[in-house]
Amino acid sequence: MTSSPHCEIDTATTDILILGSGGAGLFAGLHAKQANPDLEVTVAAKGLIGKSGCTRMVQGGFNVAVNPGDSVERHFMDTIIGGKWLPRQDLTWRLCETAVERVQELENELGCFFDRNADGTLHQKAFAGQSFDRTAHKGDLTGIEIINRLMEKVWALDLVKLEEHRAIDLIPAKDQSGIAGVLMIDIRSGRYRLVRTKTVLLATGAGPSMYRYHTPSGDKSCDGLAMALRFGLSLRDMEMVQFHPTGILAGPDTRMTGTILEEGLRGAGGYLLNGAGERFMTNYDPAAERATRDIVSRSMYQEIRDGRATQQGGLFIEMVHLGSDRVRQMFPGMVKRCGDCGFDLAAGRVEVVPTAHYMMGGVQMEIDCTTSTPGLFVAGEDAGGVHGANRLGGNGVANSTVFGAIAGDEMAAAIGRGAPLRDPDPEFVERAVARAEKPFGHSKADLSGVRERLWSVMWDKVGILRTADGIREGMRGLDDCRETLTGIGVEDHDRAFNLTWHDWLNLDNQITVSQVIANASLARDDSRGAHFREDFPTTGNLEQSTYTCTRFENEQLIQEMTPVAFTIVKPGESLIDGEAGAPRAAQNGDPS
Amino acid sequence: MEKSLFLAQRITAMILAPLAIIHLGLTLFAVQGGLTATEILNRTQGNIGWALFYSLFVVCAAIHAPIGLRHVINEWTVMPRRWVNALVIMLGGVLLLLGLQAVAAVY
Amino acid sequence: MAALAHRLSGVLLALFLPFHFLLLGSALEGADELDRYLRFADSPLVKIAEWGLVSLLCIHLLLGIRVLCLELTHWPHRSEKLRSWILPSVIASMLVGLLFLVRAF
Amino acid sequence: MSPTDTANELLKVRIWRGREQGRLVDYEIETRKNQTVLDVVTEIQHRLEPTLAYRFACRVGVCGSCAMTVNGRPRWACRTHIKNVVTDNTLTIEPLRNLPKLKDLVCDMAPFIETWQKAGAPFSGTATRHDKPAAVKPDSAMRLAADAALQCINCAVCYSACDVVNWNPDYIGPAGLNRAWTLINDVRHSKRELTFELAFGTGGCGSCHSHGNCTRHCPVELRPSESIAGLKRAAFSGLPEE
Ligand SMILES: Cc1cc2nc3c(=O)[nH]c(=O)nc-3n(C[C@H](O)[C@H](O)[C@H](O)COP(=O)(O)OP(=O)(O)OC[C@H]3O[C@@H](n4cnc5c(N)ncnc54)[C@H](O)[C@@H]3O)c2cc1C
Ligand code: HEM
Ligand code: SF4
Ligand code: F3S
Ligand code: FES
Repeated sequence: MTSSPHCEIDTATTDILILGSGGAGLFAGLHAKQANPDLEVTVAAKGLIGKSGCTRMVQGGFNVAVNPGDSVERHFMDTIIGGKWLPRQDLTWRLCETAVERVQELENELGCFFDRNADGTLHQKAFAGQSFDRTAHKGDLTGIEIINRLMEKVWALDLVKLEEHRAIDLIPAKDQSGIAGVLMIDIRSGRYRLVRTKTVLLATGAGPSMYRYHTPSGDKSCDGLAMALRFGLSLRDMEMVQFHPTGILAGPDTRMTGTILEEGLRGAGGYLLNGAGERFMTNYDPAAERATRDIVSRSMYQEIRDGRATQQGGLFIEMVHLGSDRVRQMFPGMVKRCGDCGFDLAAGRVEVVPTAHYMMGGVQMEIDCTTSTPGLFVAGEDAGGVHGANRLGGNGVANSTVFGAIAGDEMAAAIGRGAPLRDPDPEFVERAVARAEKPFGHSKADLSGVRERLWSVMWDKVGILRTADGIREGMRGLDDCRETLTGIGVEDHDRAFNLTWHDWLNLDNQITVSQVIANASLARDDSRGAHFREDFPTTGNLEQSTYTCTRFENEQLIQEMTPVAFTIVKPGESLIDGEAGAPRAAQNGDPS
Repeated sequence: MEKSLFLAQRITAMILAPLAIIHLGLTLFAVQGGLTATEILNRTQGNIGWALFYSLFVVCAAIHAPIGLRHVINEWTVMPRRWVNALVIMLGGVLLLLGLQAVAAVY
Repeated sequence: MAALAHRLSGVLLALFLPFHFLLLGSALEGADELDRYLRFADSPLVKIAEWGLVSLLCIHLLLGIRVLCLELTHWPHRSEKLRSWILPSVIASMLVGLLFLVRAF
Repeated sequence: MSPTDTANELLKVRIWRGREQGRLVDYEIETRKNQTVLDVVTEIQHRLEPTLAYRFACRVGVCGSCAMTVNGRPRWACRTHIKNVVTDNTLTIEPLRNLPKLKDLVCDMAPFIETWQKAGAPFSGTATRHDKPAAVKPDSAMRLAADAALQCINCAVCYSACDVVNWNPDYIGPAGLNRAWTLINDVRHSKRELTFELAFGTGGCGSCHSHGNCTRHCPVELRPSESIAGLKRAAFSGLPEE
């Protein structure tokens, strides 16, 4: 098979190879180059550098304890409580501590111009689940400012840029001593390219795009997680998928469906209404619409499942009682966005549905972003353990920028210590090519059927409310999806920018990672954070918390539960004087 | 360089604006029933004010127009930059020369 | 549109101005000479050319003032407001040109 | 995505296929109530033309990857509702103007992104990651000027709309100059003079003829033409000061 002219492989060599150009990838590139300008640093992204991924889509902002009234301890406690005691505490501490330096770096060295208070200091807004207003932001589109500034700097540096290069597999050394390189497809030409390198950063941003409704950018299909799994790494907390309550429901034929309306709408007093036009959140939680993301998402899902949905299967958000002019003035961007899907947010109702937003789980990493494989680093949404069972709004970008930069520093240091260029395992390369070539052997057919099947299976069976039976049914559904996909072919005559080929590869990875989510969901028989089991609706004993680990061995998924080490605080304790356990506002879920 | 040219063009434009308005008004006023040389000369001959007025007009136009044309030629033709510069400098010279000659003639 | 009109009028002005100067410059040869030219200038053809020059100057002037306002003044959203400048400018120039013609005959 | 609420009516879509050389190919799909230009292109790729190339990422108008020429005008595909652009039941979709064509609707954005550097970016500060952020009054004139021009999604719509970019290969273009203007109004930027020099250098804002197409087409309602006018004013009055 590899003898076909299509399967010729271009090769290149570099010192540091970064996969992904979100907050994690770009910061890694910047820091590696700053640490040692003589290193050859290559950034490869599936889309355009800086334009792909979710960091650009960040709306709310960046959590950082810089206000004198706030503290790293407080940020840490909020994150641990929010994560329901599952986070790996040394990672969380590093996140909160380094976020300060990172925001100051963004402001002072990169030129991000965050919003200010009247006295000129950084403005920080309230975000749900936090005991202090600590979210730094630029309007309601913070990610644009962060990524534009990073992009400018990175474009000015002498980096090797591989835009529109899709990594398809991590390649181990022939002698099993560590990572040797990454096999990619140059999307523009459709050719394979093997980049040999001393170190690799996996920063492809995970992204739960296997759910019918999802927020992440279209280039994210869990490629990094699937590659890590095939490589033999262990993924933790994979059952923890965060859903955002208010995704736009504009119909099945538009990509706008699933994209988010900001949380501030509920915070400002917007109503959620069911298909009959009645408010329902009051039946579920005293905080009603202002309850936390997970509670609102679950209540909405239940309302929909119980048949009180709109015709399209969603619910409504309504703002008009706040005065349409005021809504227009408070949320101009959201009003315009809804207008583009044919809804009038200010004066009418907009159809919404909970939407899959973020994956707390990911590759197990150490505090210096290393993994169990020498030379392989991980950062950003691809990494697991920082957030535990739930992620606070504003800790996502903090996570990717904090650890991305650490990874950059550490990769440069690793090379300083003599990280070798290893010989790639040719067998592994051959298998990777064979996997990517699979669809070309078959007669072509429409992929939409598999995509929709996958979306429904995950949404209905491994989604917001889960049961053991449902998950098992979901697993069978995933097997079906895999089987159908294997039989579907893709047109071979033009491989350059062949999106349908990449759709196929996306689905392949999404199904793989969906299987991991299903396995981990089945293994966790309690409800906590983002994971809710209707057959086990309560949270287990916190002191004996364990987290899920999933890995591939001999073509089988191996599932394990590992005890959480409470290295900094134990359940019931707090780092904050006078507050047993946690800051009160965090426990209750701040209603903003 | 680009900045100086830009400034020169806009400043001359600002000077030209009132001059052109006066000139236009005058032309309309004077043209009544056809011009005669004597009429023009009567108005202008020996009048240092008018001479200065038109000299300024000519100088400004000789700066303003070549800079404008330079852009036009650069953008709409493939003529090498060097030639364009030479050409418009020549044009400026011609304008200046003919213009001042005309002013001198009617003075 | 406005830019095109401005540009064409500017270029044409630049091209015709030397001839205009040449004409006036012939006053050097004496008033008679100029008179002969001006008599010649009575012919409709030249009238029309002169009319062109006046209209061109006028339109270039008005649109030029528009550009100056766009660039050198500081009121927000001026580009939209100044879009309405275009048609009146053209009409005004036509009127001035017409006036010139009427008076010239 | 299954076809729903099909309104039987057919939409005629003409799409540029090929690279620098290419042609318009006709497709027909059913008109639906809720579709953007990106959705139309996606549907054609999913159902009719699997090798059709186009680019998108965020699908909500923040990444600036999806711009294309729709019925003659540059637009962001993901946020352009077809009901606002269809004429005679036809959509003609071509790649952006003024950029090298890679395949079908995909352009090479690199020359456009490079204009940032030509215009004097990136930012260069004097404070470091160990310092507190500078105090900047939110209502100061410079901050307001910078704020008004900051949230560019670098979609190249303005670059594609500007005739001068088309005529003058050296011209930096509206987006890069717009960025320069934000830097010049950033009190923290230590190379304001240099940025200004570059923004006014060869192909700089002296080449802009205030056509205003940039401002007219910018999908996020920035006003590059006014930023450029600001730079031009600074040529008379010097750099803005607090
Ligand atoms: C709409 C939205 C709003 C959000 N709002 C907030 C917020 O307000 N606050 C907050 O803290 N967090 C927020 N988040 C979460 C946050 O954006 C992400 O967690 C974070 O930005 C992830 O950064 P990253 O660098 O890991 O990945 P990303 O920024 O997603 O980047 C991933 C990169 O990897 C590339 N890639 C993917 N697959 C491959 C492959 N196979 N080969 C090569 N490259 C590949 C992509 O092209 C991209 O360049 C939001 C997320 C979304 C979707
Ligand atoms: C009197 C003779 C004049 C001539 C020959 C002349 C010629 C020109 C030319 C050729 C251009 C270039 C057009 C372009 O770049 O698109 C130009 C531009 C310009 N002219 Fe004039 N002009 C004259 C008078 C004026 C006057 C009186 C004004 C004043 C209001 C003026 C204002 C401008 C401006 C502002 C521009 C810049 C336009 C741009 O860059 O797009 N001009 N002129
Ligand atoms: S200024 Fe507007 S049109 Fe131009 S690149 Fe930025 S967002 Fe796009
Ligand atoms: S369209 Fe072009 S000419 Fe100037 S005002 Fe905008 S950059
Ligand atoms: S897809 Fe991101 S702007 Fe359109």
